[in-house]
Amino acid sequence: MARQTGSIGWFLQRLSGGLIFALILVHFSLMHYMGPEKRLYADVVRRFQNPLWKSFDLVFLTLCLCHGWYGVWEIVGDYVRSDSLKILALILIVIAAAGLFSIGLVTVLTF
Amino acid sequence: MADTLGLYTFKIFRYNPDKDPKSRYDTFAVEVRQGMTILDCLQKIKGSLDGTLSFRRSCRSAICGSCAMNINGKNDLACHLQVSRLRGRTITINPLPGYPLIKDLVVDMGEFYRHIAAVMPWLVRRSPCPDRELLQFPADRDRIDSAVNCILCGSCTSSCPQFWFNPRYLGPAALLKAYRFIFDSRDEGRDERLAIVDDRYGVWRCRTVFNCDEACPKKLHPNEAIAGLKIEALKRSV
Amino acid sequence: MLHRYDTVIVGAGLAGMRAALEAKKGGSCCILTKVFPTRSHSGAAQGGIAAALGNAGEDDWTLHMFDTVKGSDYLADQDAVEILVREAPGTIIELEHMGVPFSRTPDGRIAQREFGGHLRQRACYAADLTGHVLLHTLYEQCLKEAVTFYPEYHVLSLVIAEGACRGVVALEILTGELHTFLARAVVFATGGYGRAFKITSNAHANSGDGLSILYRAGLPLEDMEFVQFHPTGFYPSGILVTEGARGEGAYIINGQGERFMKRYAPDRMELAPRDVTSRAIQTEIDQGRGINGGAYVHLDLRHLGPDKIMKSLPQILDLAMRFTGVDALKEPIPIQPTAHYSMGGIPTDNNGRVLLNHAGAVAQGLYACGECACVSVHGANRLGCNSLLDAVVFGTRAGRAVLADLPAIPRGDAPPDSEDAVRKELRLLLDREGNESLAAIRDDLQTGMQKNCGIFRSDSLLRAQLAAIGTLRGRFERVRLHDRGARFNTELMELIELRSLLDFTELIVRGALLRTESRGAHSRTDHPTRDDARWLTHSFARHTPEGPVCDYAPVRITRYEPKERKY
Amino acid sequence: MRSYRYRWGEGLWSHLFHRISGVALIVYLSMHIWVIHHLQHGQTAYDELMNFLGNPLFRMGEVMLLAAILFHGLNGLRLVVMDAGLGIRKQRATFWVVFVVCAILVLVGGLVLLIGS
Repeated sequence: MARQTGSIGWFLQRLSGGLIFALILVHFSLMHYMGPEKRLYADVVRRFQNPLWKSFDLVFLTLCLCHGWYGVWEIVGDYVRSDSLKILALILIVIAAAGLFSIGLVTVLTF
Repeated sequence: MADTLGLYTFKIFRYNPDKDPKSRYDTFAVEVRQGMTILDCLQKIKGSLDGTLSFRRSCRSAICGSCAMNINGKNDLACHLQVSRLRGRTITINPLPGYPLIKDLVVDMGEFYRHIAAVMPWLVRRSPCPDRELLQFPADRDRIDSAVNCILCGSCTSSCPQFWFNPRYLGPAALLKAYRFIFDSRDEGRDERLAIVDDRYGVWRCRTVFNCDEACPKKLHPNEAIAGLKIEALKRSV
Repeated sequence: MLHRYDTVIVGAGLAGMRAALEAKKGGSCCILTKVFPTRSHSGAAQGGIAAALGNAGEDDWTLHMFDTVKGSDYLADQDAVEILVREAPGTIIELEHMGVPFSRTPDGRIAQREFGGHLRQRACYAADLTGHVLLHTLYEQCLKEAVTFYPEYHVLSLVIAEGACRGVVALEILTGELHTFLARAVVFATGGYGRAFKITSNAHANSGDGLSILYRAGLPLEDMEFVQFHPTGFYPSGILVTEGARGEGAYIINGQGERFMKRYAPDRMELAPRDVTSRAIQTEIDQGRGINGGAYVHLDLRHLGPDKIMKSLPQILDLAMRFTGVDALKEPIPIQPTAHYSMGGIPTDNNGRVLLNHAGAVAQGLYACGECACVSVHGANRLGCNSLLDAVVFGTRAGRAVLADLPAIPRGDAPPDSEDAVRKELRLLLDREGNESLAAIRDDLQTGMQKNCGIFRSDSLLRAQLAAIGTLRGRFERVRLHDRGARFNTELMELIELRSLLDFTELIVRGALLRTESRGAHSRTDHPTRDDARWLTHSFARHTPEGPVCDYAPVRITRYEPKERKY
Repeated sequence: MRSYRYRWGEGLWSHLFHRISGVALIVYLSMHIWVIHHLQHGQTAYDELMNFLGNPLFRMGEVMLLAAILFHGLNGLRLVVMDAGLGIRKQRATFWVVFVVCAILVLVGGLVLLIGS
């Protein structure tokens, strides 16, 4: 196996982390601190219909899934010694990430 | 100068694979005088209480790096740590974590040395050298100053949880050594050496736990070197 | 177990590794060392390595040579000194090209500073870690050239067949197994023996094992009575404070607040050679002018300013705090003279070939370099910065001599019983019953040597010490070990080292007793002057059943006739 | 056989908390995505679910979520800054800064969350 660098993953992880932190502050304060009506069905759906919010949510979703599952993959890399277990973990991670992404995508795009 | 500090209890890790099914702790009471180091106490125990106690030591002036061990939970050199600096009357001594045990406080540092050797730790010159010295300005020399002072005691790598889980990880000492040459203004082997470091068992295995910086008895900062290497390795891939 | 190499080198300090880099060019080569290479005591050298580079004012090799010869109190062999100083600048450049990170001048050249006994700024340095960076650089070069290391192998004896040295027998410390290393050339680079004294700057490992091995094999040892006491060791540990501190301008102050060196060396003050400065300090202490009447004086750095101290002496700053509790930026450091360097050792010619006797016959296949060897370039007193230079220059020359000689040395076989005698000896040491403690005997030996054979010596003190060593030998026969196992038996190692100490301390004392003059580091209160008519000679102590006997050979003088020595 | 006895310092705690909070967040994110997906089934299904999630146990969970987000985020920023080579010698101090800022925000934010319901 060729030597694997981790430079790009390392860099993107930090980049995405910074972005997510900014986005999550917006998302979390909106949902939890701007009044209970923000969590009502009508309000949520209205936001999903706005193209700006739609792209916000899509970017947020993508970044979170990438950052999170890459993080899990790094943890696996740190503690799992056996190559076959690693491959198994990678497959599961990819399935989970892809599955969650499709569910999220469907939710955001439906409205 | 000969003021006594009183009686201290030394709780020392003991294990001889030839005899002992498992490790244990032996306790020794030592009358400590002002100015005595941990190594002085170990010598005293070995000389008058139990000659079988095994540990490495040589220069006793904090430059050879033989006597690195885990003292009250932290890696340090036994020879330069004054007993009076420690809190409490009981001192627990363990071997350096993460290396295979040989006997008592002696560990097998083969992996550590192999990792040092793996980063091409020598000056690479392709262009011919002049008759005189290669010039190097003080600012360039300063850049490698702390890396040059590493004594290879192994404290840092031994304190790194990433090394505990992955003995293949080069570890802070080897990365510091790589830094010492990559950032030496006279060196011409930068690319090959960066390629070695830019690996998932190289610089990217570091999780910035900072144990290494705290463990270093010479107050060096492997983490700063590793941060520098990460940036260089990143530049290389983009 | 049997190993075959063309060259076997014993000791992985500066000299041994430098020799290996040469010898490797002529065939297979390995280094046996009882501590891992970078743990060798070369690394503890702090101040610098001398060479007339002229980077800090005019300098040339003749000036370096004169300083060295005068420093040696005219006992150095001048042809050897000439080799040392002429090869010095090239050696430094070569080391720099290997990667040694020397401190630099503002225009990028190797920086040089003052040192005791050198009348020019001649010491190339890397802060106060010069030996450390040299040692690590040479280790790295050995890695690059794929020199084979056997770390933690303790060499115990020579393999001799048909009058030639054919290799060595070594103990693998990890397993307790014996190994025979057959070689066409054997190079000893085993370092010094500061551990013979109670207060020493030397490592625990510096027990002079190499000397003892050769002495036991019937070879002579040269100029053993000359032991250097470094003026500045921390009080009370004796750990080294570099002469570079004084090179940078530090003062030595007695209990009356006086820079007393003005009474001993008015021209050079603190930068007089080490023998002069150590005697001065010891005299002040003996006459009650230590600090508060105690057994130490002060080394004062404060006027140098924090910037200079932190830049040039960072290690001293750290060690002073750790070993004396003193912040050297704010307070003076308590210091005392400390046993530091052995001028004497295994006699060699100018190419590292070991001499069989005082007449100059050369042993086949046996070489020595570094502190364990006596070329002799240091004579009765070594100048600071000349020891690292000696190790590298004569390490290189010994390696080259091996290269030149190898084609003429046949491959031999080991006698079938090469390991038997050693195994028997070890068994004896391990199984011995008795009630003596190894640590107590060692302590008594060191304390006695310090008191009776230290900076000042006299007939009565030396005779007392000779008798004491005899008693200690008897006690040694009754040492009972706690650790009788094979695995990493450090207690057995200490016992073997103690045996070495007992072997050659007798030679130091005997040599000192016979030499009825004061010269360099050898200072007799009952014979306070130098006696060139009778004692401008090297001593060669050899083993006889009745005890050691000294032969003498004249000093080789080429350029500088002995004169009165004043600083 | 090897020894692994070591005294835990700020760096190790920060590393451990970072990992735990990270794993917690990815678990939460997965549930969150699945929950929001209920929008698909119309208002009734969504309201029922939100009602269910309104019970005190889940409100406490939200405080924990806030804590995880804040610690993982702030400590992440701390690590990014140090990866850039800045403030490495101050890593213990910055850990405590992150910890204290985190604690205050969780306390204040948590109270608002609990009272706001």
